[in-house]
Amino acid sequence: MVDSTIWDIGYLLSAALFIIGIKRLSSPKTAPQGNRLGAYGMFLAVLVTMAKMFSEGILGLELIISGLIIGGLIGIFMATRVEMTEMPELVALFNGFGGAASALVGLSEVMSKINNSDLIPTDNVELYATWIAIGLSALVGWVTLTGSLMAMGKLRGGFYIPFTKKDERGRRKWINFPTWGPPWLNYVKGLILAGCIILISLTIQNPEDIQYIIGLSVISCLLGIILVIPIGGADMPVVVSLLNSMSGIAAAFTGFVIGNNVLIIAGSMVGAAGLILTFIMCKAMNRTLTAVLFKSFGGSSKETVSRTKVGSDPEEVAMVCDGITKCVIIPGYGMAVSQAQHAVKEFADLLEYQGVEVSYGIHPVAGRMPGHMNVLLAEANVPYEQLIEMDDINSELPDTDVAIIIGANDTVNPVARSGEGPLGGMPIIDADKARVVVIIKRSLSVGYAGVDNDLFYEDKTMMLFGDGKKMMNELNSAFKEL
Amino acid sequence: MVDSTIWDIGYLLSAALFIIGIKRLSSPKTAPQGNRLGAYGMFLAVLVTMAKMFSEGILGLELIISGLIIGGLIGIFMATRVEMTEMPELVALFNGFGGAASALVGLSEVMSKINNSDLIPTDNVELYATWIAIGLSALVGWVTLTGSLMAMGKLRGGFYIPFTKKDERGRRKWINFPTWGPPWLNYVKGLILAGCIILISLTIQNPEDIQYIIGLSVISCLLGIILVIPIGGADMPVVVSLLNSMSGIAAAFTGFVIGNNVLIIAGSMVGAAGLILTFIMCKAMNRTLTAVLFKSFGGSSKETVSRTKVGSDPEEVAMVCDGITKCVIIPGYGMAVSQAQHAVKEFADLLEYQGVEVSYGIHPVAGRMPGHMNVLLAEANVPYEQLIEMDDINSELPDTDVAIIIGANDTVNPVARSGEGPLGGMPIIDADKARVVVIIKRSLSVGYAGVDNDLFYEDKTMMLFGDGKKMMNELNSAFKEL
Amino acid sequence: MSVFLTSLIASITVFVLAIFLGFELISKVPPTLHTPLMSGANAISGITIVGALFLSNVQFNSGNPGAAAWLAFAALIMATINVVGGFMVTNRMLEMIAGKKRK
Amino acid sequence: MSVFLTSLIASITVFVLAIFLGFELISKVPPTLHTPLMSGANAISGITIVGALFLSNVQFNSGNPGAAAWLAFAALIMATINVVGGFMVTNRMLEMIAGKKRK
Ligand SMILES: NC(=O)c1ccc[n+]([C@@H]2O[C@H](COP(=O)([O-])OP(=O)(O)OC[C@H]3O[C@@H](n4cnc5c(N)ncnc54)[C@H](OP(=O)(O)O)[C@@H]3O)[C@@H](O)[C@H]2O)c1
Ligand SMILES: NC(=O)c1ccc[n+]([C@@H]2O[C@H](COP(=O)([O-])OP(=O)(O)OC[C@H]3O[C@@H](n4cnc5c(N)ncnc54)[C@H](OP(=O)(O)O)[C@@H]3O)[C@@H](O)[C@H]2O)c1
Repeated sequence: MVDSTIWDIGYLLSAALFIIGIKRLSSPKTAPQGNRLGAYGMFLAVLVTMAKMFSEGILGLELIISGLIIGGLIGIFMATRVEMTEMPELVALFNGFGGAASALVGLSEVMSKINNSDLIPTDNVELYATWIAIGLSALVGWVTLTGSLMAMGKLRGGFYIPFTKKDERGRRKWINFPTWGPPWLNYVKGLILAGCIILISLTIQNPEDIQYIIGLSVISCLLGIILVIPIGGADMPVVVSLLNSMSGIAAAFTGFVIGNNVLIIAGSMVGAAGLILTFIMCKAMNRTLTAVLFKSFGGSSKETVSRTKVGSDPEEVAMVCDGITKCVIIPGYGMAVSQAQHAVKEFADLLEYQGVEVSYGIHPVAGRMPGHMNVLLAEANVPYEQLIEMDDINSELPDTDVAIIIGANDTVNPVARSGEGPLGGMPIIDADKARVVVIIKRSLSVGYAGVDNDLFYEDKTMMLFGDGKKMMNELNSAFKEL
Repeated sequence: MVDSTIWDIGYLLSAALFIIGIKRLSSPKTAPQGNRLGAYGMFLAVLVTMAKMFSEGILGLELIISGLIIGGLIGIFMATRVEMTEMPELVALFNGFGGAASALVGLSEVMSKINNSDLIPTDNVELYATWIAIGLSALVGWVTLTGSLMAMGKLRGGFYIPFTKKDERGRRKWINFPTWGPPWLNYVKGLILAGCIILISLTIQNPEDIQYIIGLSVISCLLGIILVIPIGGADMPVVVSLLNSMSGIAAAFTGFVIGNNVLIIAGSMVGAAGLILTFIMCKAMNRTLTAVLFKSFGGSSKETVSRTKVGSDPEEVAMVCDGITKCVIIPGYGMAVSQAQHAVKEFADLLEYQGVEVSYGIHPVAGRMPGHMNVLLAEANVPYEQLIEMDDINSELPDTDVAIIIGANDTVNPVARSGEGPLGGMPIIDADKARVVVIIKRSLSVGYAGVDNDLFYEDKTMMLFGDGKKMMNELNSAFKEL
Repeated sequence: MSVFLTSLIASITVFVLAIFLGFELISKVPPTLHTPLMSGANAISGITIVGALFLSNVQFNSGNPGAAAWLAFAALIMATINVVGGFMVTNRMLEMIAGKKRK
Repeated sequence: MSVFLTSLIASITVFVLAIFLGFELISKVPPTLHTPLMSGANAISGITIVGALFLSNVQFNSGNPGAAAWLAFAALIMATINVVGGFMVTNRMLEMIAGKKRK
């Protein structure tokens, strides 16, 4: 008697751990603890499940253990091998797996019910409820899988085609991930969604027939692809967050299917929290969710650059920086790619040693994932207080002698103020308000959103062309030699 | 079939209304809507219950309807008749009723089970769970009742003894509500609590015996009294909030007794939210909850005032206020008692007409209930922006020409800064930083906490002795005649 | 028995979730709203009226209404006062704060 | 049947409460934490691992493990990757942000 409820208490405890875990994850100081609490909760849930299975008699133990080990090893391998810059892709991939797992559980449940037709509920309410839950978990789960895979590809920007000829630097052929979305695609999305709903109702009318649920799975996969393909890579973090919310919902529906509360609690909580996070992220990028989902943006049509600008050299820049009182460093994606953060920190130390006031202007969407710059600069031991958020740094920039932009582009592009084009309306860091602007990047070419940048051509702007880390190191030596 | 679940869906809906209602109640703009949502939720819950009872066959309909009508009429009568200043007392009283109702429901359930011994569960788990829930709902419910009644008496300050001889102003004999708490009382509380637990376990061992549950009720009532008697009246809002939290918990336990989810949800939610609110209020009064509960404070030993101070007259004050640039008005309990808010507003208008910058300094615990001053001043149409919170007004006071204190005392008493005595450590409004201080009150006597106030005797202080409203009106006429 | 336990666990689950929810719902409340919030929450805790209704009905149905029935009846009246009076007085306070309606 | 309905309603109650709770839990998140929070929440949504475990067991128990069993097995592997990888990668991100551990 007690046996059968002790499990439920265990599950309740693990749900509580999830709740506290998510709560803690949303505040800087407690976040690591929050993550750990979540992991404990999950461990507890798995433990309870195993114990329950043992008590009920388990047969496929070897297979189950091997499944856990295989999955665990793959997870550990992926999580430890990934580069910092590739983490968002990895999160998208994991998320897709989660969605697929939920869908597969539903599918497997249906198949076993069909094999053993006694299990198909004869009562209408139960049939409806169970089959609707199965259908929804399949729909949401498969959309999550293909959507997440698409998002991963877009975050990566493209991929090397295997087995093609290597070029002189040993790389295979690279193709960009497509972004394609004519306006009529939105109708197609609506049609497929309607098709899904029809298929779900068909599964209910023919509960013994597996083909409808397979059809549902196929078109749900298609829906995931079509939903994400028109969305520009710059919006991917938002999309991944939304898909994360969906994978939670899929898990909750699976909970209804197998009648387990911990799935329902954890799943629907993640679903709701993920949705809120999606809105928070949209706000940080100054976009609305509908605009992200239904209007394509970014990365689609790159402008060609026709104007030219003469570059400066490190010595010149070092001289300009000599004897100033206030310097703001504005990092962007280029700093991440070239891993220049340590060199940047060294440069800041040199300036500070001279008594210059140095701070960093952090745009909320600089880089390729939220918080990208903070993570990198923290890695280079930059004190937290020097990382200033956009709004605060903007009020300081008019008094700034030199603004050094390293590998940033869209986030300082004045064209955003005009309110038009792909960047229109995005808040930017007002680097152009500083007395002198130094921009370190390899060329005059465009950034993520593919828009030319007038700031490069202004008189007060000095371009320092080259790889971010290399140029920062040269700048440091030049500065020391002064 | 559907019948039996439609009710549950109704209850779920009403629980959702409660959730949204509480959420909205905590923010100024949405608060009225939040209250309405809560009321709709309650209406729905009652409606569903009645419908369910009808469908199951109802017998005592006349009695039930008359119970609802009697209770409703009493509630309406009390809620509409009460003076603004008496609202906290009324809330305490309602709260006590809520707690008592929960306890009575549990008691009634036990008695019916004892009358019909088939209903006493034979299964141990069920017996334990049900009887523990009944015991706890009785304990918490009765403590809530007597504790709330005590809190009500303390908020009122005391009461007229009926049938005593009337004095010349037609009032009967008034006695102060006692505050009494030697340190050993804390041990008594512990002992009674232990007794309650023992009695609960006895009820489980003798489920047919009513006397234990009655004993539990009696000593729970005693516990409520002993818990509140040592606490000073100034801390009553915190106590009422805590008791409110407890009445929620009592309702939740009752939900376990009768097996109804909406009671569990609404009750435990109110319990938790009430506890958080209690902490928020403690923080606003700069007290810890343990200090409030286990160390008596305020109103216990009044100091006798021996010093004297010559009063000013309205003409003198009006002259001082003429031609200044900045005036801060600091209202307190005396303004509420004398209903002087309209006269204060008129005075502020006169000053503003002359170009004086007027603002109001609102101490979080000025008056006798949280937000007391805001409510009164809003009633007198004072614009919301002129009501400045303590911390903000304190940075303005050093530049203030005249601070007018009307009926406030503890909240401007500089002795609080010393960190000792009943007021020790309470943050105050720094009225003594203003160039001139005008204090309007009837005498030099003490305020709520019973502490003498050095501010009265400072050279820059002008005392205007008299009833708040009367003096403000005289000040207004004097000002007009200038 | 097992049914009772299952429903008990379900109730405890709901209880725990609602407690977490209650803690989260309220984060920052301006002092002006302390009293109305307290009063509104108090009115909601009058939900025990549902229990009082049920018991009144059960007890009066049981043939000879004894003490148990009258206790339930008393509970009903008290709970109703709490609910009706609570929401009304909260409403009055809020109207005053919002300054929409004056005496 | 009635038992199913009762438990369905109980599940829906839990569902609704958890959704409200999820909405309340997250109010303000600094941009630095967007990615770790997303990643941590994602790992938690891998709770479907519990379902995968059950079904694997049921299916393999059923005598001849067919397609259904292997689907469950695939679900188990995927969910485990999601869970283990998700918590680990979140941990790595947070350690970097906290700056405690460097490469
Ligand atoms: N943070 C997020 O959540 C997120 C996620 C996805 C997308 N986005 C989008 O990404 C953009 C971020 O703006 P951003 O200003 O940080 O970056 P950006 O606009 O993408 O510009 C990055 C610049 O760095 C330069 N660069 C690349 N590699 C470099 C290297 N090795 N050394 C030096 N420079 C290098 C590139 O110019 P060269 O080629 O001339 O060197 C490029 O113009 C925004 O449009 C944002 O919406 C943000
Ligand atoms: N806000 C809350 O939640 C709350 C609740 C309960 C208790 N408290 C406590 O109450 C106190 C509030 O401080 P406070 O500064 O507002 O008030 P106070 O310290 O209690 O002082 C009020 C003063 O008003 C004067 N007064 C009384 N009737 C008057 C009338 N008709 N006309 C003019 N003056 C009159 C009294 O002096 P005379 O007798 O000389 O006129 C008294 O000294 C604090 O100690 C606080 O902790 C607050």
